[in-house]
Amino acid sequence: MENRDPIPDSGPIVRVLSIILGLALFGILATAVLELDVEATGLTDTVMERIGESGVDHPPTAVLLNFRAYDTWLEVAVLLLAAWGALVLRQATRLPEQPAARSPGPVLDWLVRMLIPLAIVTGVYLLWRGTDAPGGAFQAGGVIGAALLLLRLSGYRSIGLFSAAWLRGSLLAGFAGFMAIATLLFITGWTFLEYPPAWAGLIIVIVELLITWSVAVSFVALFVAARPDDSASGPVGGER
Amino acid sequence: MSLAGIWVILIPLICGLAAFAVGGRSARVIGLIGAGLTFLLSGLLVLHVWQSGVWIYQLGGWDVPLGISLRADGLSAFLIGMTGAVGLGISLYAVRYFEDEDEALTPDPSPDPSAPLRTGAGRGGTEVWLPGTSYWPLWMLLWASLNVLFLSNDIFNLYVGLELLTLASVALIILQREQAAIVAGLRYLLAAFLGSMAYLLGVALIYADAGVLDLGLLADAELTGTATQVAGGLMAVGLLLKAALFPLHFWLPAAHSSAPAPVSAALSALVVKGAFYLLIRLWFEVFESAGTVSVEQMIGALGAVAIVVGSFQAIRQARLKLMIAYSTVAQVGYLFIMIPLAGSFGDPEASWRFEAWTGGLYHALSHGFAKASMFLAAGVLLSALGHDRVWHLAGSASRFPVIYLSFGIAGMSLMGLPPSAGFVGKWLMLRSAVESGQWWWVVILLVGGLLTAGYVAIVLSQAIQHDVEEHTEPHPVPKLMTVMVFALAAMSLLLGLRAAEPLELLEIGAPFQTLMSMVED
Amino acid sequence: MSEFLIYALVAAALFAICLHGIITRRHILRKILALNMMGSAVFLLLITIAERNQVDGVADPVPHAMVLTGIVVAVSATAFALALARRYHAQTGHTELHDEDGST
Amino acid sequence: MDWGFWLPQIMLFSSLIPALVIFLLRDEQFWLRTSLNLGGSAVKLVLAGIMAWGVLAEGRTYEASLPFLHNQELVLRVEPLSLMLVGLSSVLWFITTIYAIGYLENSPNRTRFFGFFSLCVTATIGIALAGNLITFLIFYEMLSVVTYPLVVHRGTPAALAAGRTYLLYTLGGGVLLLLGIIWLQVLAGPVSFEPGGTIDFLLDDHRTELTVIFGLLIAGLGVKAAIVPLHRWLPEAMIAPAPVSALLHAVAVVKAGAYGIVRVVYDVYGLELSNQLNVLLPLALFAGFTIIYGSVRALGEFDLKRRLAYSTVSQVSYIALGTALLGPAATVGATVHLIHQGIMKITLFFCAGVFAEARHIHDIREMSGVGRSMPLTMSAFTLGAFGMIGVPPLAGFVSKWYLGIGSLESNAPWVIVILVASSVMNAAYFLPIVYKGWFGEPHEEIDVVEAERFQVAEAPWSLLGPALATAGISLLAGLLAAWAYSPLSLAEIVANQRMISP
Repeated sequence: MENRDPIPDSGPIVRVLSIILGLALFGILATAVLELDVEATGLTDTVMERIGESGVDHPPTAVLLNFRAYDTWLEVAVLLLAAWGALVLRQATRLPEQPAARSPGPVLDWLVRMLIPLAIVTGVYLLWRGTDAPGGAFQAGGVIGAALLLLRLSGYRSIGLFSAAWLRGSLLAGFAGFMAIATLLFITGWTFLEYPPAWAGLIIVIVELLITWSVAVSFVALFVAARPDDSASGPVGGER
Repeated sequence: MSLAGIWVILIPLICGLAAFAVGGRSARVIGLIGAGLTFLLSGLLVLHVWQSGVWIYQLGGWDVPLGISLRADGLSAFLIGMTGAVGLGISLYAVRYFEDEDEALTPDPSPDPSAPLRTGAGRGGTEVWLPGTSYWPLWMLLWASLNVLFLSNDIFNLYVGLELLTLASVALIILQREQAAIVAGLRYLLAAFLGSMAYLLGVALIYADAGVLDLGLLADAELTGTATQVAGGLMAVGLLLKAALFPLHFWLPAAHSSAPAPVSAALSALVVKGAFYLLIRLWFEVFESAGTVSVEQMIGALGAVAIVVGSFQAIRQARLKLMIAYSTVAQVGYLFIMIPLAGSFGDPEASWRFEAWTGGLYHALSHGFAKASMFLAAGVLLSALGHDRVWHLAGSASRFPVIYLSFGIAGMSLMGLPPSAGFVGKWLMLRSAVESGQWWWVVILLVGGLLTAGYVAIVLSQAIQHDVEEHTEPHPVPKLMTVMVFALAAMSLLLGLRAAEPLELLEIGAPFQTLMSMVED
Repeated sequence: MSEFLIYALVAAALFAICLHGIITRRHILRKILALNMMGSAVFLLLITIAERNQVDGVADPVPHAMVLTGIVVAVSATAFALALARRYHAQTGHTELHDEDGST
Repeated sequence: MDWGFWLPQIMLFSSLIPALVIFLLRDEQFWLRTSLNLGGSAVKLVLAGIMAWGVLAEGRTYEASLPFLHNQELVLRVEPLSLMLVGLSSVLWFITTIYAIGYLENSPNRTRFFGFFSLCVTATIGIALAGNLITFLIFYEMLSVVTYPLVVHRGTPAALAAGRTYLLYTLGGGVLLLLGIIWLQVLAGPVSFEPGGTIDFLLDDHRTELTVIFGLLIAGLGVKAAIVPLHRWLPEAMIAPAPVSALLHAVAVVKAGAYGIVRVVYDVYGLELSNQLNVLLPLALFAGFTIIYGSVRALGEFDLKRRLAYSTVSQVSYIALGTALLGPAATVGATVHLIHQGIMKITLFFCAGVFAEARHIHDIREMSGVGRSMPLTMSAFTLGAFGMIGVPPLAGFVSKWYLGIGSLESNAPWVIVILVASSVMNAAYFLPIVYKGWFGEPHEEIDVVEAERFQVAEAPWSLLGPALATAGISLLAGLLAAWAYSPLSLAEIVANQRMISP
């Protein structure tokens, strides 16, 4: 977004006031921080005591997908909403394909061919590692989303191939899949968001897979959806 | 019935996702089913809390502090009940509102009658999002996120809930993709984002200090340190920004007035209450021991300024929806007068604290119904007349008698005139102010009512004015919309005729339990 | 001064600087960036807390999880804001928020 | 079924339900609307009769308490004092409804008019039946709100301006009243209306507060009772259609204020406390001043309705004055005037409406000779005017007589001076109208043939009938004052209740 009509930033008075405000805020925050205990344990022990029941070995993953699965579930909904909000900006339900104006050129073409499989493998690896080391659905989704974007930016067809139903389905998969599993278990008498211990590991993997896919597609959708060049339809609905 | 608390979150989510997945015309049907079911479940939850007291649920079977718990006390049930009833009214209205809208936006009938045009699907492969189609899933998600917020008992989870609420609201504001709405939505998003960050920093500080995130445990911990005070300040500022308390209201008028009517209604009636709810929950449960009278008085003073400035701005507005939006700014001010009244001014054991607390919440309830009715009324006028300029409404009272009657009733409730729910709220708050000797709030509460009468009377007298100009025949408005406008206004009136039970509901699990026995008279 | 405090103070400073940025910068993109950085400041604080809370070499996983969740939430909000900003720019050519009354 | 519990509520619903149904009707649905109106008012009339019988002859009490707030209830109670206002408004609603149907035929927005009209009656009945302060407040404010659409009914700029003034005054008064009530309740807990008052126990500790609260309450009520300087809305509101002026501004609204004053003085503060606080003399002075001021202003007005309005300002303060005197006879005078003034003034307003409708006469200078063509209307007007002046044996005489005795009892001879002066002025502004109406030369109208000018041409019966009926009632109220069920007897019961109580 170029600054076509540059407007200067705030005038000196606002700046000075803002600096004073910033310093005051820093002062207040510093006082609070300095008062905090330098030694504490938080919930580390609590988590480590029960991690055996969670179905995974990596503590943050256990927290994310089991102990505090509710947060994660809702967070997928936040991502879904953002992607969806961006789609609302467009009138068409399908995402446009990159205008095939440029040909990739031999170097880019070679690089893309190399990078895409690598990215997918990396994504899957990250997902897999998530159970016992840093990694997991979001990292994996990010990498795969990046791969999709790379494809698109270098002139290949990617997300524009998706039909409206596919697009919606992909966006929904993580949240809806998570919800479906939780709801099914809930109906059959489990506590909401409780996994049967024997199945916990499997459920977490399934949920992570679905979330990975949704995250990847959501990122690309968010990137593509607000393309200004196809907004010719402009505002609709008359004077509101 | 004890699981209504889960279903009240799940059902709108399921229906919202289903509506999103199928799209088109069926979205409306699914949305409507979702609205009906959620309403019923909200009622069940209220009933459950009423009968069995506070409801607590450990998600995933993990006890706090490891897991997240849901908790419904009287306050949560009260607001969920309000959301259920207002939400149902808005949904029924929206059915016809967007039907009209979509009809206007659907491309000309295709020569091929078998083409499923009304499902929003395809000519030449380009499907079209109709505002009505997108409305239902987003609205269901908004509703669900409100319920998430009202039920969650975990300060970090509440952050996620707040973001969910914000994003759903913004997506609904921009539903019609108009320029004004996009600017308003963007500004709202940025303001809310800033608020969330302040809140999140507060959460981090609290966790660093207390090592837990559960509200109940935090309340028991009786935190008093500097870190808690700073965290409380950050969270309060963040939430005040989201609740649009003066001077942090700058984003509200444009956002609430540029959205489609059912969305405006939901934003003003319900979404603002989400942030307000969270603030008072934190204030009176967690930061009680860390708070000070001066801070409470300051928040109240901002509320007072909001009442005056918001009302004067409302009086000045030339467009009805903007007027109503500014009225929300003013009415939000009333809500925050509750903080110094229910706060620790004077005798911390006094009965007036509970009165102020219930009074403020009753005001929130009455505002919920009344403001929804007003925005929906403005929506009817806008669809029928094609404009909402206040000075061009002359003579429309005889063409839309029910709309203006409802507007008047809703206005009565906002003014706090009996018999209306607004009166009950005002009565309790006034009592509390007189009892505690905080006369300055008495003055502002009374003056605020008169200022409200100012802008309500402007609209009504314009409408009643004898029609001098020739008008084009108004665009017909579906009856159901008018009925819902009236129903919501009537609710704001009826809740003022018998307040004993709702007030009793608020006593369940209230943060002023020790005071319960003291309210004698 | 302990490691914990150094990081925590840096987070506090970053947060305050971002507030300054949000107030003084008019360009929407800068505002969004500042907000995003603000999020980073909070995440830095959370990570610092996680480190502080470690027991037997295991860092506190709850702040970690909070950061991971927070990042996704922040990314979502940022991306949505960017999408809105692009649309706004395409419609009006402005890069800063304008109302009818010209306030920003 | 427990009639004691249900009757007061049915009393309210008998006008509330018609009001709500009427709002759903279209303007053209004349018969349905009319039957709802008349049916509702007939039911109300019958119920009022039943309750009067029950209370007076069988000594029953009708009381309904409904839960409202924590431990604050809404109480509707029928006792002799409430019966007075209930009876007055039930009878006059019935008569005014007939009048209004005739008056507003073919005018626009009838649905709105009759809907709010019935709501006003509901509010008035609620005020009459209120058994405690909060119930009173609720209906009192409701009355302010529902009369507004009637004041601005015509939608002209003048009507809207009058509406603004009206709202400003009544809402402002409501605020004062609300504050006073809340303050009092904070000190005393829920305050119900009991003859003799219930808040004596506060005297020792809260003397100043009680005085200030009294001021707030009376100021809030004084707005509706149009006590100077809070009277300005009343003449302005005369812009409303005649039935509104008649029922609401002669009866409902101003009576609500006056009735409230009676309630506050006798049933909240009580004789003892009011005396000890020394708050009654100021009230009496304000009322006395209002009586004189209203009469003087009436003399200066030549618009018939405005003259009547100022006359109302003056006459309603008789009630406040009598109340402030506190003696038994003064109490009788005050409470009976509640009814008498209503009947007489509504007669005058009916007639004014008839003149306006049938002859387009708004100014009293145009009334010359109108008695020749409209003898019946003029007779009714004359009866009303004589009553106002206090000519025996009309109703007005009874009120003034008791007020006079009361002022002697209470050692306030200055009140007699006010009464006499006011009566003289009443005569001064009514008699010329009456004289001109009967004996004046009819106006020169070029296109009217000499013979036609003397032709009898009364207004339709739907307008004339009500005027004659109320004129007749005001005559009967005076003639039959000694009858056991006359307003006077009722007023005596009311006064006895309040005098005997400790």
